[in-house]
Amino acid sequence: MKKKWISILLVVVMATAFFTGCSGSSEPKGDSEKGALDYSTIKIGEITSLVVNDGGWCQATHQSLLAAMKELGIPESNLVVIENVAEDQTSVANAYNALASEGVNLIIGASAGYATFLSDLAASNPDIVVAQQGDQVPNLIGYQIRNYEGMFLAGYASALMAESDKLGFAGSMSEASVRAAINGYALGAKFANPEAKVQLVWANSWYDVDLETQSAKTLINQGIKFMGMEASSPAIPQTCQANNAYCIGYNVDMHDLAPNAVLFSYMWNFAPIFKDILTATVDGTADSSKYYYEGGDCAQLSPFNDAIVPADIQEKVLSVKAALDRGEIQVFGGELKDNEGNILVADGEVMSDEDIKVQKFLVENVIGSWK
Amino acid sequence: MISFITSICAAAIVYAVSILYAAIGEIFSQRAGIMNLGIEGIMLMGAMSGFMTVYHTENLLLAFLVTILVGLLLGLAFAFLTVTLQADQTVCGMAFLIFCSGLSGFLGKSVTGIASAVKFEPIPIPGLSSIPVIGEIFFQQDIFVYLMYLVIPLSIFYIYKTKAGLMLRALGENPASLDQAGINVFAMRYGYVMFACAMTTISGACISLSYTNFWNEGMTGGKGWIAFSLVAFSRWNPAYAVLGALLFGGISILGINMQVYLPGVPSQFYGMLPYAATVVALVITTGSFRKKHSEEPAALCQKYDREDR
Amino acid sequence: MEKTALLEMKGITKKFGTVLANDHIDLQLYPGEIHALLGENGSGKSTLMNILLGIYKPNSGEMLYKGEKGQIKTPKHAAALGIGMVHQHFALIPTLTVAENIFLSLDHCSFILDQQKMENKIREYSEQFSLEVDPGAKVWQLSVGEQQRVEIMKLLCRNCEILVLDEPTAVLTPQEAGEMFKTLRKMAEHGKSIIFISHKMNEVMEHADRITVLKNGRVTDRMLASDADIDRMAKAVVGERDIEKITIRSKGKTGELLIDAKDLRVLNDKGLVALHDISFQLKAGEIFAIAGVAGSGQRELAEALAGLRKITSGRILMKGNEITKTNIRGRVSKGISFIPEDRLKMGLIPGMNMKENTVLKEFRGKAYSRGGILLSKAIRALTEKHVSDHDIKHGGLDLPVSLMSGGNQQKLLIAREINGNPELIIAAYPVRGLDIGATAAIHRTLLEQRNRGACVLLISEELDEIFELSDRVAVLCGGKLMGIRNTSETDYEEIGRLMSGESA
Amino acid sequence: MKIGAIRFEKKQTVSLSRKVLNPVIFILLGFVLSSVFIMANGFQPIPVFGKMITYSLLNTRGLIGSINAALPLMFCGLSVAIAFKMNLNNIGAEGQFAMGAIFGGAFALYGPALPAPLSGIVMFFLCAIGGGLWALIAAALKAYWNVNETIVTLMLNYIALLFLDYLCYGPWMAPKQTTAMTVTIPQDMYLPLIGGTSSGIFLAIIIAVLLYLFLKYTTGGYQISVIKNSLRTAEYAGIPVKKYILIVLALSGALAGVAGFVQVTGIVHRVQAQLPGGSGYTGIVIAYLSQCNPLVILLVSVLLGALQNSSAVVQIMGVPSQIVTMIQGTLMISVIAGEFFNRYRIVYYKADPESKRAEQKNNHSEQKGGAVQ
Repeated sequence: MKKKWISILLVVVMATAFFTGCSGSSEPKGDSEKGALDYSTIKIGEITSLVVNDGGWCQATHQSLLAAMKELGIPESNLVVIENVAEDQTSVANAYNALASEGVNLIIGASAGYATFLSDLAASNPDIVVAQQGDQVPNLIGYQIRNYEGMFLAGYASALMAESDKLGFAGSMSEASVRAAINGYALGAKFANPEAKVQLVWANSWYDVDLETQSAKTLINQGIKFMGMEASSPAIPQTCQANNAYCIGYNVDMHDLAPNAVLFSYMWNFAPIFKDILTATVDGTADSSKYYYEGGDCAQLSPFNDAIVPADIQEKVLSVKAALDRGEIQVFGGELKDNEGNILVADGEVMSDEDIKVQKFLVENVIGSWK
Repeated sequence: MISFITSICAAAIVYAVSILYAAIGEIFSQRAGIMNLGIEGIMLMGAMSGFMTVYHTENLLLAFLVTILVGLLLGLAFAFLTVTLQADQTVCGMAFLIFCSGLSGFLGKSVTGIASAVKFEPIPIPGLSSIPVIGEIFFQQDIFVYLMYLVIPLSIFYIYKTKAGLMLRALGENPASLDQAGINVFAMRYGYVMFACAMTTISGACISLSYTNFWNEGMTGGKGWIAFSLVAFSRWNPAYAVLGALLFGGISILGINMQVYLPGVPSQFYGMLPYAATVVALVITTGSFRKKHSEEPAALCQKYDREDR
Repeated sequence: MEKTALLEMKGITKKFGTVLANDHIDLQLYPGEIHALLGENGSGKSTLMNILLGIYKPNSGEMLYKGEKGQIKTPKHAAALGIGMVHQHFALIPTLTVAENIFLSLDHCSFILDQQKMENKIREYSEQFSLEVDPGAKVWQLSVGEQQRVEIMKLLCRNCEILVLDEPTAVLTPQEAGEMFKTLRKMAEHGKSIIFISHKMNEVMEHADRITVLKNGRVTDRMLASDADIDRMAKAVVGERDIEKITIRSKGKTGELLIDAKDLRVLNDKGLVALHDISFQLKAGEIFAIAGVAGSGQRELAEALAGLRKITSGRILMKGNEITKTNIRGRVSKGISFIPEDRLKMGLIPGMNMKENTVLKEFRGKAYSRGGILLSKAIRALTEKHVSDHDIKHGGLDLPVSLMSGGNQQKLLIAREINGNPELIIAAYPVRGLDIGATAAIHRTLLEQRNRGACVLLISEELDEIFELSDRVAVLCGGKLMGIRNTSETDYEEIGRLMSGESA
Repeated sequence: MKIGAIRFEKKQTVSLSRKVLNPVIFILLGFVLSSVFIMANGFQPIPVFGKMITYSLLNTRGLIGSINAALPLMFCGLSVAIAFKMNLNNIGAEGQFAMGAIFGGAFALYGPALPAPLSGIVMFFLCAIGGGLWALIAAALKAYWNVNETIVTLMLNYIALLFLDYLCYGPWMAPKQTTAMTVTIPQDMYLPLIGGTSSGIFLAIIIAVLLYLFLKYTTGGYQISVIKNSLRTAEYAGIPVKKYILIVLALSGALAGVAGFVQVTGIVHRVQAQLPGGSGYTGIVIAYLSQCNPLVILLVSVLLGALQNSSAVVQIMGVPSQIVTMIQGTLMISVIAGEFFNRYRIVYYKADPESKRAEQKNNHSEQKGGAVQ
């Protein structure tokens, strides 16, 4: 009996020592660093919903941020990343508070779902600049990329290459930015071939290897050879490759995942935006009402897959891109109808950015429903 | 239309195979009286370890073996907790689920989001694969599918026609009587739990070595839970597990196709179909309005403690 | 008869904690003999056999088997040596077939099961020892007697030389028991040695060759069956102690009609008819016994009366009021109480404490709960009352009842069931597995209840108990009511005939 | 069971102090084991744990965060626990949570405007009803056809979450918004914050205490306990088992639905896709770790909430995010393994194997329970 109690006591003593020993060692960082900010002292916090090398959205954000920092000479060690932060208030608040207590100057919320929560938190602490992907909400610098410009080119290229009029699109979840990608792709296809139709299939998941595989298979079974995608796993390109179909990668350059199927990829390039935000933060000129809605270089395309895409098509795509950049082509320009027969934009007019951002429609030549 | 059906069938087979390894393994484990709720986590460990090996060595066979080894080790740990320490099987399963999903993410961090150079590719079987329809459905698959063609009859034969299978069935019904007969009940349970975990990791490897050549945290996306549900659904008979897996796979694939053929219904409702079908099928096959002797192993989830005898 | 012993156990001693279960026991077994181990429950018979089977290890003592010294380490080891046992609770797997169960017990059989070969082997033994079993039947479909045959068959298929049977006749009719002993004799003639455990002196005298009597873990007597007589055995079994003679047998006045059961038809768990349209009447102030072999429908009858089992057709009237469809709670409130046969699986909740077990039937009553809240003081008081009234020994009111001895558990159960003076007490095998002291106390309680004016429906498989206690006896066989007799006007032989299904 | 000179013997009773002390010891042991993983990653475990604890428990803001994170966990834990009190495995708290939020949300967003306290009360009950009804599907299948409730509740999770997705991405989605959320609920339905802490905590405490009292002191709790311990005895005693299956599973679902209520009115103030965020599954863990004691559930929820919340702060130190999940799993495994030592005592063999210690043992065999006589 005694032995038992002695052993228990021992464990308790050890454990107490273990924890008292550690509580002394973690004092909050002094705030001597405050004051003048420069590129060597700025501390940046990044909050992502998955891991930063997820092969998709988070990776694109992270790489863009690293590129911007490198350009400005900010050491990589100044960046603190918190991964796997769920899109709910408690998780976001917790990540924010942890970063705040670490003394960061800028927080980048890399998922649209953080917006409303970060907005409240940012109001309580104006010292920290918060930039947030997605909608424009109070107290946050908002940023978003006109992905439909890149996807317009994707659809254009697909339609040029496809022999049939029917193209496909594998979507993840019906969210505005996803719909923008779909509509961009469809309008691009129509630009190349007025008869082009885009069959849409939803996976109803942001990341599901199975469902994405099945989406691609379903499209291929429809006789579709070329498809666009808005998905994060490599399942769709790989399914295309296995079934002699082709697709346009999304988020990051997906060439290596399926070298025989990916024509090129649409890539998010936040680097110019981040560069601007970082500069403003260091200068002290950051304005929380600022909103970036960028196309052009931000809606980047990866290099073409020369083995598949003929040179003439490459040229055509590049020339359309130039026209887009110059504003000669308006993706959401009139006359524009949705696939339920409503006129969205009258002839000669252009849809407002507000409407583009929250778009709740699918354009005329998309087969499918957004609801 | 024919090509549509064959393609759905072929896809349903691929889907079914990826959960059947885990489900058949779990049938053995539950027949031995041990329930493992942590299948999802163990599958992730399988997917991660297999991919990790293939990424670094480009040797698929080695990856397959490493996957099995990882499964055996996890099984050993699970058996130690549930058989030797007689811990509650439900909590243990949950703990394994959490621990393994964390561990797989942690260990696999360095290879997340990168493709490996090789993966298991479909191997059309000469001759058989050119049979119309059937060839396309059954014989243009990869090694995991062909292996499953062996696993199904072997597991049924083992359970119902061999001495060891007989002992396994008795083990789940009444471990005390086996113990009295001088059979090492604990060793048997260790064996079957380890076997089940190895099968579960193979299911994981299906996803990272054959479905794709890619690893990402949580990439099994709930397949482990489906495999778990399949076990009771199958009434602990691998043959019914096969039917259940094909049904679930078929319906979920059909659900996506329905978006094309029957548009207008919000796609989430098609997503619900396989789960609703599972409930309905479960009610039909196991509901007690069918007067039948219950197939559930009587000792399932019961701690076996010699001193309680 | 100068043969060398096949097995010799010398000075076997086994302690459980402070209790000496076996105290220097010697036992010899010769080839081809039937050896009876006689003794009461708790006298150490089963412990000795479990040592022989390698389940327990003795603290001291040695064993010689075929002249070789050595300890039997495990049941497997015992099996390899050719020693096998039929336990009182069969170790069969109900979902498997007979053949599969036998396969399971074999150490050496091919990996792939040869069903045909096994069935042939079973048939061969069936004929040789007149031991009828259907190899293809599932065990859960078999009667208890058939299951016992499967157990014996298992030992034969394993080529056992020593067969140990623990209380083999407890579940059999006299006729079935006779058949079984014939089988045992045939096996002995083929050179097998048989040990059977029993507490019934008659059968021991009749069927054994030699008898060893155990009491409190010691051998008190050894004799050849031919030398045995009841007095000698009785003295060895119970010692010099006086067995309390039950004196309050005197019959009270005949009571009024309490229960009138008409054409009851009840199904068993397998959905088969367990009671074939039986009718009987119970009167207040009598003990009405139900005799019959285990599985003749007693359980279904008790459960049907208690309201636990649906009555398919027929009616039950209580004092003229229909209660056929009344649920359990309704019947409890009308004064029907039930002491079930399986006290730890049905009557009591082993994992809960005494207070919680005490209040099981009455917690809804005003005295023990108010507005859904349990009155713990009243419950404690009731428990304490039971403890003092029935002399229940316990380690504490807050400890689980699984820690109490069987006798005290049963006393608690009975105390609960007779609390509130019920009019009908259904007592199923109320003294099964209890020692003499507890048995006497419980018998006394039942008689007191009768004398108070309650009707006791006593279900028992011990004819001694029935003849000692009951006023009337009904015999069930295969779910049919074979007849009702006044106990004073019948004898063992008639009841035995009825139990085996012979009409009077 | 024997390993060398050590033998494990079964204990018949466990003292209260041991019951309390045992998990504490093994939680500490779990931390020691977890430090292996931390060291494997090149970090010193002591500062990491120190930071985790100081950040999430030992300062006000952290503690508030931990309590807020723990709120839905508490209700889910209670939900799982009450079902398990009757041996029912409800792994569907996740879906019942979602359904509760959907029912309550429908009222808050589209229902008639009611004066302030009343609207909150109505919403509370609607959330409970939503969760309860969802659980009732599994309950009815279990009670009447004996269909395995584990699988049914699990499948219903997927269906409920997809339905929530459908609403939040579709008809309920806020206009001018791109994320899968509804508009905020009317401000007068917000649960007030008290010093940053959601007042839902009081609701949790009240419900936990009520549940504790219910299980311990009422006839209902008593009957549930009888059913858990022995189904046959319950039937024998005339306890309506089927009715209790329906009631208890519905109550279990209702509690998970209330988790939806506190999350929507106290924290998020809107309905969003993936609202439960795994709380239902964590609830299983909490219920079992707390041995289904409602009061302990509150405490364990806060600890798990703190653990989840410390995920961020250890990442700042550079420790990978998955480590927190692993610590959680390690702690659970450690506590589960520790349970063994509640049931068994270790005996060190000396010369005489069945010496003094063995004599204390209450034993099996014929003499079973002989110790009391």
